[in-house]
Amino acid sequence: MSEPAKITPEIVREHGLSEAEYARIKELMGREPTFVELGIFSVMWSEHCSYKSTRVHLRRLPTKAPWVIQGPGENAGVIDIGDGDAAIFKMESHNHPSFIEPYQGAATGVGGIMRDVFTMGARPIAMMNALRFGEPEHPKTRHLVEGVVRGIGGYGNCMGVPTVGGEVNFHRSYNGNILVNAMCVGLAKTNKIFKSAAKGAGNPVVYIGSKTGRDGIHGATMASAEFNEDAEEKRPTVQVGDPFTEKLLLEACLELMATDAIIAIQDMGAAGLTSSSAEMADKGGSGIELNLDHVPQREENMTAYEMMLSESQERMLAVLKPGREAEAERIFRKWELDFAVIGRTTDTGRLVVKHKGKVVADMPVHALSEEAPRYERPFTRRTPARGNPPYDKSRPVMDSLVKLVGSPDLCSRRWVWEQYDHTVMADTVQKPGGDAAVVRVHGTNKGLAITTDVTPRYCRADPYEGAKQAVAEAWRNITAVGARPLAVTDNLNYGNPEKPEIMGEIASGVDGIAEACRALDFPVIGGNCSLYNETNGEAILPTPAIGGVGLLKDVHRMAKIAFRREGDAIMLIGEPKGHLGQSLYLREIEGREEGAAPAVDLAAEKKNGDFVRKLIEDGHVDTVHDISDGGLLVALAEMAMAGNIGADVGVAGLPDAIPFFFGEEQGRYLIACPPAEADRIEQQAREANIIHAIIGKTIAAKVLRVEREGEIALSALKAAHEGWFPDYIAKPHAN
Amino acid sequence: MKARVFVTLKNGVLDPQGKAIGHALNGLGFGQVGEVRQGKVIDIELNERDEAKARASVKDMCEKLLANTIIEKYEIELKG
Amino acid sequence: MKARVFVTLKNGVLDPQGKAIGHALNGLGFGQVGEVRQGKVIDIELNERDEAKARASVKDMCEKLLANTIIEKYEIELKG
Amino acid sequence: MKTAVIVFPASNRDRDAAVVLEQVTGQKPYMVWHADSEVPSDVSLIVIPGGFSYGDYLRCGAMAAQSRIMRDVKAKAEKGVAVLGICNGFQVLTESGLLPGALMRNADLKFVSRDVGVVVEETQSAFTRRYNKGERVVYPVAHGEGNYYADPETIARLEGEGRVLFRYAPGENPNGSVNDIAGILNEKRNVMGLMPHPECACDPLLGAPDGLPMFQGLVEALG
Ligand SMILES: Nc1ncnc2c1ncn2[C@@H]1O[C@H](COP(=O)(O)OP(=O)(O)O)[C@@H](O)[C@H]1O
Ligand SMILES: [Mg+2]
Repeated sequence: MSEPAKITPEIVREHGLSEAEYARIKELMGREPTFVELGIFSVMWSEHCSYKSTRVHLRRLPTKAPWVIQGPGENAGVIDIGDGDAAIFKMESHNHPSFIEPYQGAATGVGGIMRDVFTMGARPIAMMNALRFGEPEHPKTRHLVEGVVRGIGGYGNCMGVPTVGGEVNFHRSYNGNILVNAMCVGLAKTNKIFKSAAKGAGNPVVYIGSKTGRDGIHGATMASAEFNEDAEEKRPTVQVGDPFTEKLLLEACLELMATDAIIAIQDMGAAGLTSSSAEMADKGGSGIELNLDHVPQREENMTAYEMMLSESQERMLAVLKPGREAEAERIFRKWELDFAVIGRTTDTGRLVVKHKGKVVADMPVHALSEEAPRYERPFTRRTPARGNPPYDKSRPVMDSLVKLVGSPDLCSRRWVWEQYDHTVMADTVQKPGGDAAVVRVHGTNKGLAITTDVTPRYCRADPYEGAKQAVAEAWRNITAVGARPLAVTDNLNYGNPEKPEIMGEIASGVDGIAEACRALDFPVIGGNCSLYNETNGEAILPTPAIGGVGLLKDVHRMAKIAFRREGDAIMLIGEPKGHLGQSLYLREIEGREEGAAPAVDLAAEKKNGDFVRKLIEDGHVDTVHDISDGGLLVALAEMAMAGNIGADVGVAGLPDAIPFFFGEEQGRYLIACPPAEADRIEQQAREANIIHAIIGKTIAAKVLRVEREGEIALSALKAAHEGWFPDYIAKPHAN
Repeated sequence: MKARVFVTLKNGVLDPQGKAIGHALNGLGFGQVGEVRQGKVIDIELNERDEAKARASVKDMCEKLLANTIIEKYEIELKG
Repeated sequence: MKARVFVTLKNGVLDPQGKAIGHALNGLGFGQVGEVRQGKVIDIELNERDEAKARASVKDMCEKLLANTIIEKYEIELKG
Repeated sequence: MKTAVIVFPASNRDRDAAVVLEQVTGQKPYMVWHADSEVPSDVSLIVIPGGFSYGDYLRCGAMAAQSRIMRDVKAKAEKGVAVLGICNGFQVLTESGLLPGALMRNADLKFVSRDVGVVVEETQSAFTRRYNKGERVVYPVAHGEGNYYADPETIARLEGEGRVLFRYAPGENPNGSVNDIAGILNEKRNVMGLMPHPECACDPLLGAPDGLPMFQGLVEALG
């Protein structure tokens, strides 16, 4: 790349900076920036790095609890899970790269989030992935699904970290803009957590991992720019992931972390060397001086601009205690990784970059961080959709059930998770397919329950209530296995924030998350914003994905969704209200996306959940499933299919079967237990004022029987449920 | 007619496989080995006599399926 | 000197990948496509001027590492 | 009884193997680094664990087979030390010539992670002595290249000499391997390779502990 002699308005625009922003840069610098400096500003001031549109809103999220060790602000959040153990986790998007090159985009997304977690000293123990694709019939969708899933598996499997769950949705709003959100959960000791503050002057700054190439230069800016049809024509350099090197990097970093040589460490993610060095200096209140001549380079004649902006993967930056370089180098050489001292910390508060004997950048660190733009963008809150839409009462319930369990958003995701190694590390005590995955804390009886949730169609109908629902569902899924929900990481995927209605979705989404997290004592300890998810001016459904983590005290007292015994009583916990608005029933059976999103009564949510959790903890119940997408009958069918045990249900005097069985009102669970337990539980429920009802029992026949509606063989249900995904993929297709 | 298609990573795109192979060859004592790049070769039997037509349709196959032109490039060889 | 090594499955060894590609090409409307086989191409930069020596050492690399001769065969091309 | 687990760069079920070995022998196995030249001489069982040695680049197990430690593993196997290769370890054993045949890409070209039914075909070995002939066990598999292939003569020999120790249960072959072969033995009957993961089926919390008899049997036979 040749460097322009003069910075023209054209060049400024290409860097995604507005005129006003450029004027501010000149003011902060007291002069025209150099080309390298402009590049550095452009990535540091991008939406992706600076959160310029969302920062003022994110402040409203509750981030504290006695068990929170580290909230938002570091590479990942940290919670205390007792006995000196800490869980470290974070979720992040790789949406745009995955649309352009699904395999590598998704793979490097996985690699990036793992680095965020192990850079803090944690060994990753579980991965999740929340995926949204366009409508199945769209010519690109199948290819994207295959590529993304292969990419996630290709990277995660090699790393030896089990991928234990996630979400897959299809909706036309993602036709030109898929979402790939990956979450990583790791384990560390509370007294061995590493941070990124480069404190002190004169300490060596070391570069570790892979060599730097011209990968994904300006990736961070790309992630913040709206897509056009011709985005593919621009052919941005997509990064290629190298999971083998990442695995070595992981082991080498953990080995170095076992010493006390590290002052600060930070992965090189988006905007690579630039953001890692600037952020470390900023947090440490120090300065950093880099000499790019020492940066390990994969390609010849790389310019300073390219090196500072490269997004080559599998790299880390660390600040060591002086004199510990040789010890660190020995470890990295053993793992056959590059290691180089490329600079030192200073007390000047400046980021100084030298290349070939010349100073190519010299800028105040605070100009890149605190001085980065922060916008209070205008927003308008949309009036939520209202009403509980009418429906055709004559449709046969059992036929609708088969259709629903075989529909794209409700069918089994086995085709997906069987491509992910979910058993490696031999601690996955609850595999994909349940409400939350559970991974045992190695060598203990504790478990971490992990889930990701959001129902974007609710968020479209009502950005506020939908966001509340996402948190509530994550909390409920963790509760349903018997764990105590502890904290969340969010991934806010929205459209262009410069449009007031989109900014309104974001503001309402944050409010909804904040309210639910506060009410459920479920603080946000990290997150990620992905904005500008639009194609040709059409935004995606608002998609604030919530990744939740909870603690299971004893993995031997854990509930699963599968029916375990014949003759168990089946009990509904929570109030049936028959809410069909925005339900999958309405969409898949009636072909309409209408009505109000289900309201979330956070008090009832908490009360019901606490009640169910106690039953599991006390060993009264081992079979639980929350009721979400598809409603009660779908949940029941899932329990029957998972256990291959039939059920017979019926409710006396039911006026409207369809809304009862398919309504998606919140805060509800199905539990199954021996009849003697059921009596006791009913007693307790009455005392605690929990709305509940015994609706049937499990039976020997391998059928699902519904009074007055008929019955269906489990094999027929399973054929529909398990069939959709493989059939869809097997259809002949073009790119 | 037979077509042989080479699909390789574009220059500058990281090739982790090639890197690892090069490293392994050095480790096996092949000191003279420099950079190594790995790609795919796809041999296609074509029911087509006309060379120009064959080339055009193989090119089309590359663009549509065989190569991901965002990171890969391709070469086509025709024989017989 | 540069070596290009082709590693392909022996005749008679099933190549599901080639088959899948052929199938996909047919599905895309390339009716003239017959059998498809997929293999690897490995490009090696060699610090070696003597062609005979180069060939001998690349052959050695193939036998030791690059090909699994139970299922694969290889061809070597040298240039410049 | 002393055991060792070989650790290659990007091995990833090394810990899983070590946990089980410690459980059945009462002592931690030696974790032997690929660049080392020797496995300690008091070892009676060497486990080559699952994972993606060297990223599984080029071919699974190919680079690991050329590593320094494998020279000693071969020498020890020659002397009769038991060697168990699981998944990637199986691939390393075929690539290094300790076992015949090759492991190719799964027939459906996808990585597969699921529980599979496996039939114990032969109990005349240190690896399977604790099982009953014909017993169906369940082990998880997790691999992209487990499709066992060998020429017909080799297959005939393996079958004829009772060296096919494990076969996927009818209808459960996850990778297209010849004769549903899941695990085989060498001629001297001290080296075994299999694709499924018995080491990840030793804890009742993870499913039926069907893998435990393999390790208990080994301790009984070699300890
Ligand atoms: N992308 C994915 N990767 C792995 N597992 C997935 C994925 N998508 C869904 N799953 C799993 O499938 C099951 C059903 O998913 P979902 O219907 O979203 O659950 P819930 O409604 O309880 O949140 C869960 O166990 C989930 O973890
Ligand atoms: Mg659930």
